[in-house]
Amino acid sequence: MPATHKTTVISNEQLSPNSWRLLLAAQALAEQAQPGQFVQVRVTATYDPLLRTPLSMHDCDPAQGTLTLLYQTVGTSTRMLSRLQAGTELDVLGPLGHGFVLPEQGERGSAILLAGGIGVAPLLFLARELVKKHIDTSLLFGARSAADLVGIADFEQIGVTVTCCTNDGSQGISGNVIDLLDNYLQSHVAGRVFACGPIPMLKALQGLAKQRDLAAQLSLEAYMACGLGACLGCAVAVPGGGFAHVCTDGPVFKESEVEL
Amino acid sequence: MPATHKTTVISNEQLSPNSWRLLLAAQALAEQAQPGQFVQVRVTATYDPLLRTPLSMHDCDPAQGTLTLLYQTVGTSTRMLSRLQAGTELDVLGPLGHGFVLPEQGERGSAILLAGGIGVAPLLFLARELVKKHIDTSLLFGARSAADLVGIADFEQIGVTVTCCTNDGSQGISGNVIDLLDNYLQSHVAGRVFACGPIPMLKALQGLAKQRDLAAQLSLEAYMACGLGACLGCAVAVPGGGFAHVCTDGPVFKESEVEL
Amino acid sequence: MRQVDLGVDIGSLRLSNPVLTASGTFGYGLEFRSFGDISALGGIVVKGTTLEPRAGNRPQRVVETAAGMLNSIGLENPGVDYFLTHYLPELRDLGVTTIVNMAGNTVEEYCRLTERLQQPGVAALELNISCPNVKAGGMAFGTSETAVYEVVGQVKRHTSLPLIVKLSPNVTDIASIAQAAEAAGADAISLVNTLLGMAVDTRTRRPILGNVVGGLSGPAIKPVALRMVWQVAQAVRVPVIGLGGIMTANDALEFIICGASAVQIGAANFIEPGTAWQVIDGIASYLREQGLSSVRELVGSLQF
Amino acid sequence: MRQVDLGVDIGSLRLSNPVLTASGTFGYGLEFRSFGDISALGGIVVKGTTLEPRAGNRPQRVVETAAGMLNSIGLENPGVDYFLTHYLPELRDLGVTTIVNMAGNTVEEYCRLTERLQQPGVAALELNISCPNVKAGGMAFGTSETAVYEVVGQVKRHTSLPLIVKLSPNVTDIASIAQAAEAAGADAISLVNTLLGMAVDTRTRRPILGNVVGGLSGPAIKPVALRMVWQVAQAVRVPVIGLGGIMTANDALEFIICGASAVQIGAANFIEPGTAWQVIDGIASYLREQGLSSVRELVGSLQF
Ligand SMILES: Cc1cc2nc3c(=O)[nH]c(=O)nc-3n(C[C@H](O)[C@H](O)[C@H](O)COP(=O)(O)OP(=O)(O)OC[C@H]3O[C@@H](n4cnc5c(N)ncnc54)[C@H](O)[C@@H]3O)c2cc1C
Ligand SMILES: Cc1cc2nc3c(=O)[nH]c(=O)nc-3n(C[C@H](O)[C@H](O)[C@H](O)COP(=O)(O)OP(=O)(O)OC[C@H]3O[C@@H](n4cnc5c(N)ncnc54)[C@H](O)[C@@H]3O)c2cc1C
Ligand SMILES: Cc1cc2nc3c(=O)[nH]c(=O)nc-3n(C[C@H](O)[C@H](O)[C@H](O)COP(=O)(O)O)c2cc1C
Ligand SMILES: Cc1cc2nc3c(=O)[nH]c(=O)nc-3n(C[C@H](O)[C@H](O)[C@H](O)COP(=O)(O)O)c2cc1C
Ligand code: FES
Ligand code: FES
Repeated sequence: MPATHKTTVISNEQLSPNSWRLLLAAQALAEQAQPGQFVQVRVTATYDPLLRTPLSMHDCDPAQGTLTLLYQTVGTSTRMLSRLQAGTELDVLGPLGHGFVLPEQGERGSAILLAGGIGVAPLLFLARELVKKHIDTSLLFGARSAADLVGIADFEQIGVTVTCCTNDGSQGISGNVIDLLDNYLQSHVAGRVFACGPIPMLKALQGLAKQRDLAAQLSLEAYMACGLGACLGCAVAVPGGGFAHVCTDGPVFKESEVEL
Repeated sequence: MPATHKTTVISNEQLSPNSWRLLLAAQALAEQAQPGQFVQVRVTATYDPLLRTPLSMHDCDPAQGTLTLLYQTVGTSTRMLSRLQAGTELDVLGPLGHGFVLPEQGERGSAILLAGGIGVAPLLFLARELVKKHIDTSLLFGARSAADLVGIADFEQIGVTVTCCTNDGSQGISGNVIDLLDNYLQSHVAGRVFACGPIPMLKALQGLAKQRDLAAQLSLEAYMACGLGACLGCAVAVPGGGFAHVCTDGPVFKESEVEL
Repeated sequence: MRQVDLGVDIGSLRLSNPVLTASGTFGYGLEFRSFGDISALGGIVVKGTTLEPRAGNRPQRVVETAAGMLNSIGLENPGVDYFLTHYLPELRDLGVTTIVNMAGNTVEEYCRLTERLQQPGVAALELNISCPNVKAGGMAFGTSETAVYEVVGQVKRHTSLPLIVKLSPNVTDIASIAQAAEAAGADAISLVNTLLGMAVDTRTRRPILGNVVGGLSGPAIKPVALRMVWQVAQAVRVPVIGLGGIMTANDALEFIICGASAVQIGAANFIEPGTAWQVIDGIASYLREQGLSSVRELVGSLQF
Repeated sequence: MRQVDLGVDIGSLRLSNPVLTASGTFGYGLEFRSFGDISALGGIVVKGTTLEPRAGNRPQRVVETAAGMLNSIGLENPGVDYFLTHYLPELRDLGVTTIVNMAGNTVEEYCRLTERLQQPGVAALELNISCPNVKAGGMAFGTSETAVYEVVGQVKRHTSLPLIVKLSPNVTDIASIAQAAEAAGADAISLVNTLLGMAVDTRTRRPILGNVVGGLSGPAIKPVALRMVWQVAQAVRVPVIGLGGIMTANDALEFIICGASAVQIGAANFIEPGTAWQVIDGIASYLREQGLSSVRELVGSLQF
C-alpha cells in the first residue's frame, strides 16, 4: 500500500557530472518494494518545486532497511535533490506502480536487460532478483558518453555480464543499444528482455521484438502529478485507442501493450 | 548606490529560541553602510518565498569587511535564513534607505536608544557610531521575556549603559519600555532618542515626545516588495494626508513626520 | 480536548465536516484509502462523469508551473454506467459521502446523466459547467448567465438531490453567473474550477500540453479563487463551497472566513495525499484556539 | 560572437530590443540606474499617471502569495504635470525610450491627459484601462467591448504618438476586447495587467490589504498571461506586448513565441533589479544558439 515515508539520507554520492546515487534509510519501503516500482519524492516542503519527483527504485536492501535511488540532474527538483546532505529527512511516497513480471519460481533461462542512459536505474534491483532466481542475466547498456555509463560495477558484482556502447564511442562499442541488442541476438538465444530508456529506444525495441518475436517488458516514463492513479495525467496510448496510465497500469508494460 | 552583492555566510548563530545572528563577508556593503539603513536578502533562488526579506544592518565592520544581521524567525523566509550554513552564498541587495541622522561633528550630549524586541537590531551599529562621536549612550531595552533580550553584551562592551524590562518580569524591571523611558527621564536629561520596535511602542513614544518635547527618530517597518522606491508598497501615512515610503523616505523618520 | 462542531449544511445535505475532495484530483476516493478513512471526510467529489466513456486528450496532459500545475486531461472517464456498477457500490458500502461531478456537451446530455444518477449512495450532484478542456461543450455554459440559467434549470427538473453548480473563474463577472445559477435553482455554488493557461517549450517552440491550453490549479491561483468566493458569497444566499489552491488548514480557513460553508482539496492531494484529513484536524484546532464552538460561526466572518 | 538583430516595431516606434519594464514596477527608471544603463532597455513604462496627483490606497498595500504578490497601490502618483517637469527632462537627457502609462476615471480625463502628454521625450502612450484598484474608474473600461472602443477611439483622436492599449485579464473573452481596441485605433495591445485577488489573515479575520482586494502578479500568473497573449496575437494584426510573471529570458521567449513582439518585466524587478538587462542578454543568446538572425523571426512562431 502506498504511504508517505519519512526517510533519512544516508549518503548522496555524485557518480558523474550529472548522475547521483542516493541511499536512504527507509525500512518499510525496502520491505515492500518490487523491482520496477517507483517512488514520488518531495524534494522540498515549499511550493517550488510543487509536484513530487518520480524516481525508480534502483536498489533495495530489506535486511539493512535501505532504498537506493539513481538519478540524473536535469532540472530544479533533481538539482535540489543532489544538494541533500546525509542526515536530512526526505519525504518519500511509495511504493508505486506495477513492476516487472518476474519468471515464475523454478523457471530457468536467460534475461537481457536493456538500458538507455539513466534508464539503467530500475534494472539493478531487477537484476538482483533475476540472479536470485538463477536466471542468466546480461546488461546491454547504451549511453551518450562514457561518463553516463554509471553503476556498472554493481551489476558485475552480482554476476551480470555487462556490454556497453556509447554514441560518441568513448567507451564500449560505438553506436546505440538497439544495434547492440541486434548484434547480441546473432550469437545468443532470445530470452526475456527488460528495457528502460528514452522513447525512441523503446520504440525501436518494439520493432525488433515484433521482428524477432521477443517477449519484452518496457519501463516507461511520463510526466506525472499524483503517481496514484488519481489525476489521469500520465496517459500513454494503447493499441486500439484510449490510454493506459503509467503510474498504476505501469510503469512496466509488455511491449505490445502500449503505442509509443 | 544600492546593488546586489554576492555575500558569503561566515557564521549563523542562534541566540535564543527565535533569534539568530548572521555574519556575512560583504566588503562593499560594509564600506558603504550607514546606521539605520537596511538590506533586502534573497533567501532562495526559487520562487518560494518570492520576495526579498528586509533586514536592518545590525553591525558593520569595514575593516573586516563584514556585515551582521540580527533576526527573528517569524515565517518562511526568516526560518529558511536560519538554516544557512557557513560558506553559503547569499544574495543581498543594499544598502537601502535613509538611516539615522547622527549628531554633527563635535556635538556633545547624550543619546537614548529605545528598543522593543527585535527592534534592537539597527541600534548596535548606531551605538557604535554615537560612541565614536563621544555621545553618552544608554540603551533602554524592553522585550516580552528574558530570552528576547538578545545582544546586550555587545552594547555593554562598547560602553553603552543597558537597562532592561520584560513584560513577564523574567529579567530587569517588569513592564514596558515606554514606562522605562518615562522613569529614566525623571533622573536624566532628555537627550536625543533613537527608537525601533513595534508600532504601539513607537506610537506611545510619539505621545511622550510631544509631552516632554523630545527629539526622537523612529525606525519603521512596513511590508515591502522592492525596497527601492519603485513599487510604492511600503506606504506610511504622513500628517496632513498622503503617504511617505518607508524604504526610501525612511526607514528612519523624525517622530513628527509620520502618523502611526 | 474540547469538542467542536464541524458539521455544515449544503442544501439538504449535512456534512460531518466542511472538507471535501475536488473532482479529478482524488480519483474515486478508493485510490486514497491507504492515507486515511475516506468516510471520515466531509465527502468526496468523484472525477467528472459523462454519459458515455471518454478517452481524454492526448499527452502531455500535465505540467508544473510556478506554484501550480496545468492539466488537460480532457474528462477521461469510464462513463456513468461504469461508475454506477464499479465504484458506487463500494463507496456506498464504505459509508462515503459521494458527490458526482457531471460533465456534458448539451443540456440534454446533462439531463439524461442527471436521471441516471438518481441512485442510492449518490449524496449530491455537482454540475461542472466550467471544464475548459472539451472544446465543444463545457466552456459555453459556464461563461454566459443565460446559458447557466438554462442548464441549471433543466437539470434541476430531473433531480431531487442537492444540486451544486461549479463555476469557471474565466469570467468577467463571477457574481452574476452565480446569481443566475441560484435563480435557476442551484442548492449550492462551488468555485473555482481551473484558470485557463498555457506553457511553451522554447526549445521545440511547441506547447507543452498536447491540447495546447489547460487548466491552472494549485497555490498559484488561491488569491483569485478567494476573491471570487468572497464576491459570490456576498451575492447569493445558497451555501458556497470554496476551492482553488488549498494546501493547508489555514488556506481552508481563509475561504471559510470569506463565506465558504465548505471547501474542496484539489491539487494538494497530489503533493500530500493526506491533506484532506490534515485540513479537518487543523480547522478543529483553530476553532479550539479561537474559542469557537462551531465552524458555522466562522463562515463569512470576515471583518472589512 | 555573432550579431543578432533585437529590434522590434511597436506601431511607428522602433525599439532597440523587445524588453520593456512594466508600469508601477520600475518607478521612473531612475531608481534602477545603479543596476544597468536604462537607455539600453527597449524602453520603460512609467508608473500609472493621472491628471491630478493621487495619494493611493491605505496600507497594507502589498503581500506575498504563492509565487506571486498582491498589490493595491491605488495609482499613487504625483500627477502628469509633476511627471513632465520632474522626470521627463532627465529621462529625455538620458536617451531613455519613455512610455507613459495613463490612468483615469472618465473618457474626458483620459483625453485631457493625452493632450498634456504630447511632449518631446514621450515615445508612446500606454492606456491603462485595466487597473483593478480604483473602484470608480479603470475596471469598467477594460471589461466591456463598447467601453474599450469608446475610450480608445477618443484618446486616439488626441494624439499622434503610438497608442498601446493595456488589457485586464479579468474578462471572459480577451480576444474580443483586444479586437475592440484595435478597431478603435490602438497601435498595439499590451497584456496582462494584474488578476484580481485577495488574501486574509485568519488570526484577525481581516483582509490583509487595506483595500480588501488587489492585483496578483508574478510567476504565478504566467500561464494565464501566456494563454491570453496567444489568443490575442491570433485575433489582432497590431503588435502585441506580453507580460505577466516574466522572471527569465526563457519566460520572455515563451511570450514572443506565442506572438508577442515585445515583453515587459514587472514584479521581477523587485526580486532581481537587473532582470530586464539579463532578459535582453538571454534572448540574444537564444537567438544565437538557435541560429536565428532576428528576434522578429521568433514572434508568433509557435508550432501547434
Ligand atoms: C516512473 C518514473 C520513474 C523515473 N525514474 C527515474 C530514475 O530512476 N532516475 C532518473 O534520473 N529519472 C527518473 N525519472 C525521470 C524523472 O522523474 C525526471 O527527470 C524528473 O522528474 C525531472 O524533474 P526536474 O525538476 O529535475 O526537471 P524539470 O526541469 O521539471 O524537467 C526536466 C525534464 O524532466 C521531465 N519531468 C519533469 N517533471 C516530471 C515528472 N513529475 N514526471 C515525469 N517527468 C518529469 C520534464 O518533462 C523535462 O523533460 C522517472 C520518471 C518516471 C515517470
Ligand atoms: C526596513 C526593515 C527592517 C527590518 N529589520 C529587521 C531586522 O533587523 N530583524 C528582524 O528580525 N526583522 C526585521 N524586519 C522585519 C522582517 O523583514 C520580517 O520579519 C520578515 O520579512 C518576515 O518574513 P518571513 O517570511 O519570515 O515571515 P512571513 O511569514 O512572511 O511574515 C511574518 C510577519 O512578517 C511580516 N513581513 C513579511 N514579509 C515582509 C516584508 N517583505 N516586509 C516587511 N514585513 C514583512 C508579515 O506581515 C508578518 O507579520 C525589518 C523590516 C523592515 C521593513
Ligand atoms: C488533474 C485535474 C483534473 C481535474 N478534473 C476535473 C473534473 O473532472 N471536473 C471538475 O469539475 N474539475 C476538475 N478539476 C478541477 C478541480 O476539481 C479544481 O476545481 C481545481 O483544480 C482547483 O482547485 P485546486 O487548485 O485545489 O486544485 C481537475 C483538476 C485537476 C488538477
Ligand atoms: C506594485 C505594482 C504596481 C503596479 N502599477 C501599475 C500601474 O500603475 N499601471 C499599470 O498599468 N499597471 C500596473 N501594475 C501592473 C504591472 O504593470 C503588470 O501588468 C503586472 O504586474 C503583471 O506583470 P508581472 O507579473 O510581471 O508583475 C502594477 C503592478 C505592481 C506589482
Ligand atoms: S500520475 Fe496521476 S494518474 Fe498517473
Ligand atoms: S518597498 Fe517598494 S517602494 Fe518601498
